[in-house]
Amino acid sequence: MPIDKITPSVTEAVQGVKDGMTIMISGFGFAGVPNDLIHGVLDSGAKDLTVISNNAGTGTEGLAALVGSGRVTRIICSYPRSKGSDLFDARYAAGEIELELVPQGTLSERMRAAGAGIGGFFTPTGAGTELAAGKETRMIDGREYVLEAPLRADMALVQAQEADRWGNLLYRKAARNFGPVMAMAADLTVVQVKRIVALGEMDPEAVVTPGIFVDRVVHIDNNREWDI
Amino acid sequence: MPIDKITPSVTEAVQGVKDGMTIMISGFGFAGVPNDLIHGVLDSGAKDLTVISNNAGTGTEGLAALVGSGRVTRIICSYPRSKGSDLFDARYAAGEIELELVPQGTLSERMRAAGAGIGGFFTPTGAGTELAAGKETRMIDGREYVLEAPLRADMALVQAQEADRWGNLLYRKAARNFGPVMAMAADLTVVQVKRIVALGEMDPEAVVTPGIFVDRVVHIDNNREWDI
Amino acid sequence: MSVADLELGVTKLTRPQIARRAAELIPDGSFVNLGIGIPTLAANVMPAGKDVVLHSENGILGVGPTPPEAERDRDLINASKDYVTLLPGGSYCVHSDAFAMIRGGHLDLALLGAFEVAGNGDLANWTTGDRRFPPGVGGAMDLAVGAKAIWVLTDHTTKKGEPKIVNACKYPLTAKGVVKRIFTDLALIDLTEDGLLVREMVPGLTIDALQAVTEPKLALAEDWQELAAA
Amino acid sequence: MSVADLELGVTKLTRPQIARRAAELIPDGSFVNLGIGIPTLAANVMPAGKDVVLHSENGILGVGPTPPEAERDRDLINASKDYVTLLPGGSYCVHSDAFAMIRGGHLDLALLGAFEVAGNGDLANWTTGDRRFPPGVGGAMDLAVGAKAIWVLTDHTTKKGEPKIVNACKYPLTAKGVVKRIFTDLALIDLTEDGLLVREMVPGLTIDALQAVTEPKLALAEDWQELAAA
Repeated sequence: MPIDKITPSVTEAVQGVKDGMTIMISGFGFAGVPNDLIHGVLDSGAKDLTVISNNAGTGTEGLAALVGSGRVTRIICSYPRSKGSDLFDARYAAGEIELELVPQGTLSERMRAAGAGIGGFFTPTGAGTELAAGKETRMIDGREYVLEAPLRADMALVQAQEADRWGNLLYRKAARNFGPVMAMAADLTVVQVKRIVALGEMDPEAVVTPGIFVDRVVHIDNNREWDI
Repeated sequence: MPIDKITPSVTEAVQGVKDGMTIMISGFGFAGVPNDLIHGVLDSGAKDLTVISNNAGTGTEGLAALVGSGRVTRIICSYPRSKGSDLFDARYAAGEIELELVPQGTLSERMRAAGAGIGGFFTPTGAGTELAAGKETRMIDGREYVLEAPLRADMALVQAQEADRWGNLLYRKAARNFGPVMAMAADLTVVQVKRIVALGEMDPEAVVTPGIFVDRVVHIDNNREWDI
Repeated sequence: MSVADLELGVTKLTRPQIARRAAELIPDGSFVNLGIGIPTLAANVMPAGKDVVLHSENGILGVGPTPPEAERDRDLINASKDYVTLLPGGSYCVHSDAFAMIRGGHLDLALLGAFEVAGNGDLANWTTGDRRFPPGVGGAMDLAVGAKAIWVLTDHTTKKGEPKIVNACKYPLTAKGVVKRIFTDLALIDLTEDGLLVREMVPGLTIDALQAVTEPKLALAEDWQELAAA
Repeated sequence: MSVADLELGVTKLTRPQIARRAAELIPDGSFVNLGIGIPTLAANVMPAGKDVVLHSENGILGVGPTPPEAERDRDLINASKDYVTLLPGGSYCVHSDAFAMIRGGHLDLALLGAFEVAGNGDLANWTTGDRRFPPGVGGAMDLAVGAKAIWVLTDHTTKKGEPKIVNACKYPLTAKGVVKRIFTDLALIDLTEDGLLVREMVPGLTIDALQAVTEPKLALAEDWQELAAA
């Protein structure tokens, strides 16, 4: 039976999302955010979610809408506050959302570790700062390192440019950002793409995320302008 | 002044190689081995070398010639013995070369760690085996992991397909193998390529090794059939 | 018939036949690594219509069968250094990513060779400890701990007729307790919580004859079948 | 002239002028990251003919200047979420590789903003500790420990006229002892083993006037020059 990861709708793509899940969401600023999938999760009604994403959403839609809905009890990110992050800011000020702030390089490296079967790694980032408080440290070659744990998720929502039925992915410009490491680090990786191509159409030298890391693909070409 | 990493000859490309250096050499089996650069090192007369490569050379040329010359006192690899690895086998049997055997995934992950500024990482690979003897271990989520250190080199010799003057690299098929991680992990990365292209000619989405990891590029298109 | 065949009075499977039987049982849609030795032969005997993605740890996903001699490409070899092809949908990656797939638990299955397999699933396949010959671990330890399931493909006995399925490995271990299923030239055996369960045997073989060349205690599945050469 | 300018009786550099002076001193051929704030402005004021490769931690190497409004691409923004372009020779990468470049010591230089810099090179630029506002660390801690050299680009004082170059940071640290050079709207100061050395000052400024808005003891370089606005 041919492998076919292409799913007909957003609803089916996010099927299985449940209360209490940890969900990774790709994107950096407004580039590479899987807005349709995020609204799929919002429509599912799932609550008590932990979201892992670089930012905490801006504007009124996408990640900001999810955070603003009150269904996210905890967010793990590197840079929550931006111009337009009012929905997050209000929840934070009201003590309604827990924030785990992670240095940005540590954030993606922890995802890669989870995806690559690494049990933990020593990084110099954050050594001697508040963000390393309570963490194991070690001097290695005269330099202080912090031990960081892998970061995995129940589900990853990723935005990419092109996919084929095996789930191979190509991205576009700086919208690539966290997509490839999140795809590795989640039990269920769901991807929204702008274009579906035939198997074998992608240059095998240029595939960025091979299908082994992808579970479901949904084609979204509505080109909707999101308020994010 | 324009950045230009293209070097006119193998001799100039390997300039600076010295006795006692640790040298990474790309390739897996006969695919992706930088034979011209290896012979450049051989011609330099440098000795007491430590070589890091997946295999230990086969046939009479390339890595086998370097190992067979007696200038390599130590080799770090995952799979030294293959059909045709007679030059290595003889040195090994005679106790003339020290072998550090590293599980293959640990080998490239240690290189990546060195290149990515990671001070060490926990891997489940090798836990409870002879290859973890003497290494720190730790139970993480009920599973045994081994702490592995980054692996760096003074020089990396890499074979790639295409380069531009910034040192951006494309590889070809399974000849890619260790090239990209070795390029990250060495103080001086020297690359032999079959084709030089103009800056901007490579697809920015498809660049595999960005020029930041490359120091020197030499154009070799002799298509010589090596006995390896 | 070889001497061993004569002794047992049965026709053993050939190496490609062992590989074929394993290939038949790979679940559709699986991502699978084929180790050096008998396992790599599976790429050439994959049942038609089965959509399995083969992984090679030197950086290939979607490995296809051996090419005709005229189409060999020195840049396209598998982990056994044999010439291979790439299927549509296949891709290349850096070595460290190929092992991220392995260690990260993304492979459904790895088919590996073995020097010895113990009844508890311990695997020894990287060194005989003979100091005259250099050992070679390759990707065996990563695959053994990383793939979701490990199947071993091996001759049932050594060339001298000694059991390779043993009570405890004498050779240095590759990994502890990882083997789930063994395909040999005589039988298909599952390693279960209750011990070794024989699922299939070659025609004419008895469980007693199989037990005689196997160290750990064997049980015969109620629904056992003939292990037919395809 | 602002109140502060009037107080000091000098014309301060504008933010683009601070960025321009730093850009002029970046060695040819360097790989450089530009942090949020004044540093990102350097991409638009790079001296002609200087071959510098700009890195953006969201996954771009070879960042070019801001595009005209009609050519903005929502998939091509820098770490400050500003629209940028890609130079010929530039490339995109996954986020974790962008940070491998940073942490692995492959960047020659990072230009960062600061809340405070201490005389010993300590940097504070990620939180004021005010619990009413969420903190944001971004890539600051990775850049601070990873780049071969850290230059800080900042106003010399806070809006209230208080020193930002201090004896000891009051805000939580980003990293210890990493800053090598500070570009302000008043001066260019090197952090040396012997303390702070003023290399350049804006026209009309005296070392005493500069010292009055700087906590740690300043020394004036023998060959100090006027910090000219380009």
